[in-house]
This record gives sequence, structure tokens and C-alpha cells, in this order.
Amino acid sequence: MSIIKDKNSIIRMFNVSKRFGKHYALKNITIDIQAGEFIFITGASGAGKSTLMKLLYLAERTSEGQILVDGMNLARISSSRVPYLRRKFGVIFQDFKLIPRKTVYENVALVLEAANEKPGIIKEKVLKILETTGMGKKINVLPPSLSGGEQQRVAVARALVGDPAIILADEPTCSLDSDSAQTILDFLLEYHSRGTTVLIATHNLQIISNTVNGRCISLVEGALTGAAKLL
Amino acid sequence: MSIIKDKNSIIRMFNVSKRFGKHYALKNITIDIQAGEFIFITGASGAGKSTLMKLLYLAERTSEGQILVDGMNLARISSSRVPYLRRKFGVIFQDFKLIPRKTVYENVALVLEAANEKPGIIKEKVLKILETTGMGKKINVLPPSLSGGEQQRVAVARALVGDPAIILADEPTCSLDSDSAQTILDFLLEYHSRGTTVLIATHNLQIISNTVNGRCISLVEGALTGAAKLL
Amino acid sequence: MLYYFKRVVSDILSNKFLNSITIATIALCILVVGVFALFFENACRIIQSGEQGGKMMVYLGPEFNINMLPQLKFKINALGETEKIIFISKQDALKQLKKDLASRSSFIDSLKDNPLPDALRVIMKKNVNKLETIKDLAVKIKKIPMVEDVEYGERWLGRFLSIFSLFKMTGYAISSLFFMIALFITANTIRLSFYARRQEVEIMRLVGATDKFIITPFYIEGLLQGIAGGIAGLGILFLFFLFLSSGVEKNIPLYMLFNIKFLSIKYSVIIIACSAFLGWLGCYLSLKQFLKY
Amino acid sequence: MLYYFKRVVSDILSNKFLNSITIATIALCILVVGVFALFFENACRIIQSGEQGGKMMVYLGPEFNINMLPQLKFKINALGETEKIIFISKQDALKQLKKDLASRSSFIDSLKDNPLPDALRVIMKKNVNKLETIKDLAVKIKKIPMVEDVEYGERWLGRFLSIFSLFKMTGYAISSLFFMIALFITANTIRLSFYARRQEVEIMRLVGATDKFIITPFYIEGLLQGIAGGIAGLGILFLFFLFLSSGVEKNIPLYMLFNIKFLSIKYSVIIIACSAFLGWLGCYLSLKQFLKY
Ligand SMILES: Nc1ncnc2c1ncn2[C@@H]1O[C@H](COP(=O)(O)OP(=O)(O)OP(=O)(O)O)[C@@H](O)[C@H]1O
Ligand SMILES: Nc1ncnc2c1ncn2[C@@H]1O[C@H](COP(=O)(O)OP(=O)(O)OP(=O)(O)O)[C@@H](O)[C@H]1O
Ligand SMILES: [Mg+2]
Ligand SMILES: [Mg+2]
Repeated sequence: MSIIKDKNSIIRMFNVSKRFGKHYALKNITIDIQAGEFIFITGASGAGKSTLMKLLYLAERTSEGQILVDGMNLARISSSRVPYLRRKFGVIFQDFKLIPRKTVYENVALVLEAANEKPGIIKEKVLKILETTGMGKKINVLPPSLSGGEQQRVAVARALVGDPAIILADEPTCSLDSDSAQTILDFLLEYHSRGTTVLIATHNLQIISNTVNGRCISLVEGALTGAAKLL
Repeated sequence: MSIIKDKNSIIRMFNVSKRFGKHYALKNITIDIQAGEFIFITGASGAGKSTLMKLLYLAERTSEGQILVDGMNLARISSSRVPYLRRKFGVIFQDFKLIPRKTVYENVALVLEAANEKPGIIKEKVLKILETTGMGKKINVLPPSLSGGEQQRVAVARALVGDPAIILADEPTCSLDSDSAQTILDFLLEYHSRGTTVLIATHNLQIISNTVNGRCISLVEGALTGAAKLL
Repeated sequence: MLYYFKRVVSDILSNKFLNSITIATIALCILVVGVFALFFENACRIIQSGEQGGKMMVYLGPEFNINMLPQLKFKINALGETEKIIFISKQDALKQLKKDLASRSSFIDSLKDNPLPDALRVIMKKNVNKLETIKDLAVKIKKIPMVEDVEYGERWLGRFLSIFSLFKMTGYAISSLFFMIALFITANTIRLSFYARRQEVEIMRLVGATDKFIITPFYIEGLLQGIAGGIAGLGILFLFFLFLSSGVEKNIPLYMLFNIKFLSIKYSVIIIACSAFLGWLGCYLSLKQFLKY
Repeated sequence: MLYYFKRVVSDILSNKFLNSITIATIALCILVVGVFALFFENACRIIQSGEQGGKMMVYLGPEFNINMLPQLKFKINALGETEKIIFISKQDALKQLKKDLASRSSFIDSLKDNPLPDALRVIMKKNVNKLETIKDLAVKIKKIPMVEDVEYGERWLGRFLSIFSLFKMTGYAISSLFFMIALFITANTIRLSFYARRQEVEIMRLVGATDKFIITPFYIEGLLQGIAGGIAGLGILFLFFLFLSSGVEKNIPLYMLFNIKFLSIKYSVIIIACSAFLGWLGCYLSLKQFLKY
């Protein structure tokens, strides 16, 4: 496998390691993800799922190895380009990361505003996606007044509203009952069918077994397990 | 059912409602929980599970109705007694609520320090419980450096370290893989077998079906459903 | 731009606590600078009004006669910025001496001749308050024929003016120091309020906002806070001034003479501008720290 | 107690940023108060040293003769706090007059008799600087036989002393105002730093900590911050003072006379104590807001 860009690869990691102090959170990860794939990242608690995602949207920098996202080498990207890289991703953060002093609407709209979208379009898109995730009745509420599951649905809405090329979903349904979870999952599958690349970190095996066309990447203490390595 | 204290009741809610603005998060809840019971609170996202727990440890005040906890009427309790009420509970918060600038050890020790426990005992208890929840190797780490599941295990450790009379666990295993989740659940069952009252809010039906001797309270949009009402 | 203003308004509304604290701090800082400026300005004015610029006595020779006065006055006027020239004839001078000596004045009557010379009291404009200028003028006047001697209290005046200039110098130094302190305190406060909002900033960056998008509302807020703080500070200063000056006028009516004045409008506008700048610069200094990549 | 100190240390270590900002703000506030106190103290001292307490001339009647001098001096000394009494004989006075009049002194030689009286120059102690005290003394002295007249520049002195007392009064008012401002600013800063830690406080309360358990370390921290800030502020003030006084001494060597002095140790200790109090009170004011049930 070489680091040269492949026509269909949207994410390529080559021998990537991430160290915090002396502890390796990720060890020697080499993955190649095609545009439009639906990927599950599984592994026990602390296996490195979230860290892998953080490396992609540059919340953390790699300690060793190279990452290419849509042809860009993340190690060489200038800091003024970072926001544009991040707009390629729609991230559902494990801890939601909603802004507590902005309303649900403002939280979701922020993504489009940051991307200089027109006000009319912002309003339309935000209301539509909040309706879809079942949060249409709470658009003017502040996040601390929401239940855990409601917060997660807002986080999903924010990740998807910008129509990103890649969706990184870190435990996107863990705070949801099975009905709501299925709605969100169906929604992600819909994006996938439109060509979006989707990565889901989860330990809910039920979700995985319900999704036939997904590929599974398993991490054990920061390293890929045999199955995934073969891909 | 009368509001008079029953010898075996540790928690009694009588016609309790909680309103946020015009929206009722809880409507007319009447429950009687015996000391040593193992209770599941289920319901869809936004049904009022967390709110019900918040009313018990006085993070929120009831809008209507009465709550008795261990014979104390929560509406009449003086604010200087509130800390002592709260020490009866061990709460696993849905959003963990770890103090970001204190280490894992300090976060857990805090509960015992606040209760004026002796330094020697604090150290022993804290190290033991962190070992049990699988966080023994990370005692000097700050919470923001932990993975989601690790944070949740610290939150569990903190809730249990004080040997509370009542454990309120709000989605205690949602960020955990099934092995870790089972460890935590077994641990809660162990406390239960020693006589601790345990309330778990969850929508993980698997947990519920694995636990034979639990009682299930179901909420739908803030109201008890038929099954629970009969109890 | 309009969009940014909208965001600023919603930001201010959703962070009322942080905003009011920052504005209060700026107002208090401006109050410090303002109080000192007011105190200092008035002290200078009172000292100077006690002094009314330089003064000198010009003693004239016996060859002088009253007809030469207009010409002499003209000559002196030509030499420097004089405010007033008062002629004191030797007769007047003798009368004054007699008065001054009071009970011991009898010997004056025994004099055959008036021993005193005619004289001019020259009062210079207020802005002439440098020892050198006055000295220069004295030397020039002394060169005029008919002038026998010039007296201007060299030692006393020199000393007074040096103290006064020291006072002024220190005052300016302290004013600038206070302004610097105000800047640091404001920057610290703004830094704390960013610190309280760092999570929000971090989230915005993670969802792809550029630094400019994040920073601009903060700058606008800083400017507005500065202006609000400046106005509030001046307002409190004015109340303080009203309170103090009415107290002073009641208790020490003598000093109605030196009516204490508030800062001029020009000065006030400058202070508000400085305050706006303070808010802006405070933001600038604090944001640098929070936007490191 | 020891336990609380341990918690304070770990708190300070884990909140270095908030702590350093608070200490810096307190230091700056103390600096403002200190600079003003220094300026004001020195200004007062210079003005007073230029004046050296009250002075008066006591003119003696013709019946006086030099043998009576010790007795007279004794009497005057008994009346009030005099620093020095200098005898000026009429001969000396005439010589001085001759010198003063210089070229116009010829008429003096034509006098049959010395018209001037013997006199005493009475210089009062520095602390005698109230117009009334001086007036009192003058009246009393005038009643002594042999004393013909007493002169003490009533008008000029009155005016000077009133300005001076106005200056002092304003100075004290401003000092206290600055102290109040320092308090508000400190309280604001501490409030912001609590705001940044409100989540932590909230969590502690939820796990059953009493208010006392939560508050105590904050108070201790406030005190320590106050002391640290006070020391830092005085340190900066001292540097500023060194810089300024060396500059003044170089440029205006004349003023070596009025050697500018730093605040006394007593004063410094008071300021540090005030600063500690500031930190404590700042905590008190801010905590009230955050611990409402
Ligand atoms: N900023 C950090 N500093 C130090 N260690 C970190 C940091 N972030 C993560 N780690 C460590 O790296 C390991 C992997 O963390 P990561 O968050 O990727 O786990 P995860 O697979 O997402 O687990 P979970 O399912 O519990 O969320 C953990 O042991 C964690 O403690
Ligand atoms: N502080 C608050 N202010 C206003 N509304 C609130 C507040 N807290 C909760 N609510 C509302 O009350 C309802 C019940 O919330 P609660 O957190 O109890 O739900 P939940 O059963 O815990 O849901 P989840 O499973 O998603 O955590 C929700 O609709 C929520 O939006
Ligand atoms: Mg994770
Ligand atoms: Mg909940």
C-alpha cells in the first residue's frame, strides 16, 4: 500500500500512532476508506475510537504516521486551512459539545453561518433537520434544559445540517431509546445512500448487525485487530 | 395510599408534578419504593426519567405534590440540611458531572471529604472502588483526558464510594461496551444484595431483561403507564 | 457586517453577566483615570490662579516723567506677552509704605525728599510661567533707558515653578501609569470572560468556524463595552464631582473663587474614545492567548 | 484546617490561570492606591517643607532693651509650640533695609534717628499649621508688655493653609474612593473567576458538600491572593518609585532638597493588610451571589 492518492479513497491513514505522554492511544493504524463507505469502528471503552476520529478533524495531531483526507495531507495543512478541512466533516461528538448559552436553533445554524451560507437557506435547512431529528418543538430552548437524548439529537442535527462529505458519529445513539436510535440510524443510512461517507464509533452491536452493508473496523487497545487489518 | 410514613418505604412520591414553564416534565406521579428495592425507570427520550431523579436529590424542586425520602419531607427541608440529604444518595449523573480540574482520585475522594471521612479511610476506599470499576490505572488523570466510557466509570465510582443508602443511576452504562457494562451492573447488584436501594434510569432493555428481581417503572411523557400504576 | 451585529446583540443578551462585569470594570478603571485627571487639572488651575503667571516690578530712574509712560508701556509690550502694566508713582509708593509701617511710620514725615522711585508692576500672561522666559524678559526690560532696576523674585519664583513643573510631570506620569493599569485590568477582565467562554470558542472552531468569524463579534463587543464603560465611568465621576464640589463650596466658601470645574467636553470625548480603545485592546491582548492553534 | 490548606494548595495549582489573573488584578489595584498615596504624601511633604510651619514677626516697643530678651523669649516659649526665636535688632534691620533698597538707599544716611523697631522672628513648629492656632498665638503675644505689634501674613497664610487643607481633604477622599474602586474591581474579578468555576461548585453541592466545605478554601485563597497581590503591587510601586525618583534627581537636582520618600514600612504593612482584606471581602461579596440556594 502506498501513500499516493487513490481515486476513490477519501480517508487514508498510514502507520498512524497517537501517544499521550507514554501511553499509546493508537498504534500503527493503516486504513483506507473509500468515498461513500459505511464504516463501524468498534472496540472496548478506551480502545481509541474517539481518538481516531479526533485525528481526522484535527482536534488532535498525529504523533507518527500520515493521514490523507480527500487528498490533503493533514500534517502539512496550514492553520488557516483547518476550518475548511473541518467543514468537510460533520461530527457527532461523544459529549455532544453544544454551546450552552445558544439556543438549539442557534447551535445548529452556527455551522452554516460559519460557512457563509445565505440567511434564507440557513433557516430552511435548520428547521428541516431539527424536524427530522424530532427536535422541531424545542428550537428556542437552551441545551442545559434538554434531556440527554434531546441533546444528542441536536448534536446529530448540527453534524448533518451542513451536508458534509464525511460524517463522523461518535456513539450517536447511546443516550437514545431504541425507537429514536433507529430513526437516527435510518437517517444516517439515507445520507450514505446519497454518497456520504459515514464512520460510526459504537459498541452497540445491535446497530451493527442491523446494518447489512457496513464494514467493521475493530480496535483493541489502540491497535487494529486481525479482521480489519485484512481489508 | 396515605402520605404517612410506612416502616419500609424509603421513597414516597405523592401526586408529584414538575413543570418547566408550561411544559409538564412529570405529571401526577405517585410511587412508593421500599428500602432495598431494585427499580428500573424506563421511558423514551424526554419522558422525565432524569427529572424524576433530580427531584429526589433536590437538584430541582417539585411544582406540585409531596416527596418523602427516608421520612423527610423534601418540601420542608431547610437549606442547611440539603447536603445531608444528598449524602444519602449516590448519583451517577447522565452527563457524569466530573470536575475537569481535579484528578480522577480527587473527584472520587471529594464525596468522602465532604462527609468528613478520615484521610486514611478515604484513601483506602477510593483506591478500592477505582480498582473495581477498572480505573485503577488512571487515578492521577484529569477527566477531559479520559475516554467517554472511562469518565462514566469514574462517575460510577464516585456515586458508590460513599456507601449511600440509595443509588440513583441515570443511564449508568450507555457509554460502555457490553463487558464493562455488565461489570458495572454486577457491581450495582452487589450493592443491592447488601440492602442498598437502587434506581436505574435506562432504555437498554437488555439490562432489564438480565435482571430478574428488578421492578420496572415506565414513564410516557411524564406520566406513569398502567403497569407501574398498579404497584 | 450587519450579520455580525446581530450576533453581537444575541451574544450580549446571552452573556449578560459577563458583559455587565466587564463594563463595570471598565467603568471603574475610567473612573480612576478620570478622578485623577479631575483632581490634577483642578489642582494645577488653582495653583496657577494663585499665581497668575509671572509678575515683576520695574523701577524707573529719576529722568522718567509721566508723559513718557505710554511710550514705555508700548516698548515693554513689544518685548513679551504681558497681561497688564500698572504704573505706581513714587507718591503712591510712599503712601503704601506709610500704611505698611503703620505705627512706626512717623519717620517718613521727617524726610525732606521722597526716596522711592516711580515703578511699573508688569503682570505677564498666564502661559508665561517658565523661569527662563521671565528672566529673559527682565533682562530685556532692564536694557530700556530710564529703567533702573527690575525685580522679579528670582529665587522664590524659580523654586515655585520648579515645584510646579515637578508636580505636573509627576501628574502626567501618574495619569499614563493609571491608563496603563486600566488597560491591564480591563485586559485581565476580558481574559477571564473569554476563559469562561473558552468552551464555546473551542466548539465553534471544531465545527469549522474561521478565526475571523469567531473574533469579529468579540471585538465589536469589546468596543461597545469600552464605550458603555467609558460613559458609565464618566457618569459616576460627574456624580462624584457634584457631590464633592457642593461639599467644598458649602464648607469652604472662600474657595468659590477657584470654582472647581468638571472635565471639558473635549476631554470627556477623549476619555470615552480611550475607553473604547481600552475595550478593543483588551480584547486584542486576551484573544491572542485563546486563539493559539 | 490543615486539610483545608491542602485543598487550597491543590486548588491554586489546578487553577493557575484564574489565580494569576486575580493576583495581577489585585496587584494593579494596590498599585493605583499606592501610587496615589505616594504622590499625595510627597506632595504634602514638599508643600509643607516649603512652608516650615507658621512664622511671625514680633515688633517691640522702644522700652525694650537687650537684657530683657531671655525673659521675653521664655514668655513666648511658654505660650505655644515655637521652634526658634531670632532677635533682630533695629540696627540689623536698618542694615537689611539699606541692602534691600540698594541704589535707592542714600536717603537712609540722611535720617537723624533709626526709625525701625527691634523685632523678634518667631518660627513655629511644623505641626503648627492651622490658621487659628497661629492667630491665637499672635493675640497672646501681643498682650505681652513691650510688644508693640505682631505680623504674621494673615491673608496670605490663611489662603495658603485653606488651599492646602482642601488639597489634603480631596486627597483623602480620592484615596478612599480609589480603595473602594479597588474593592469593586477585585470583587468583579473574583466573581468572574467563580463564574468560570461555578460548574465545579455546583457539582460539589450536588454530591453533598456543605457550603462551609465549599467556601472555606475560597476564602483562604482570597486572603492569599490578596497578600500576594499586595506584595506584588508594592513591589511594582517601588520599582516605579526608584525609576521616577532617580529621574527626578537627575533632571532637577534642585529637588534633592525635597528628597522624595517611599511609603514607610508601617504604611506598607497597612497596604498589604488592606490588600488581604480586599481579597477576602472580594470573595465574600462574590460568593454570596453564587451560593444562593
Ligand atoms: N487528551 C488525552 N490525554 C491523555 N490521554 C488521552 C487523551 N484522550 C484520550 N486519552 C486516552 O486514550 C485512550 C483512548 O481514548 P478514546 O477516547 O479514543 O477511547 P474510546 O475508544 O473512544 O473509548 P470510549 O468508548 O470509552 O469512548 C484512553 O485510554 C484515554 O484515556
Ligand atoms: N431545566 C429544564 N428546563 C426546561 N425543561 C426541562 C428542563 N429539564 C428537563 N426539561 C424537559 O423535561 C422533559 C423531561 O426531561 P428529562 O431529562 O427528565 O428526560 P429523560 O427521560 O431523562 O430523557 P433522556 O432519556 O433523553 O435523558 C424534556 O422534555 C426536557 O426538555
Ligand atoms: Mg470515545
Ligand atoms: Mg435523562
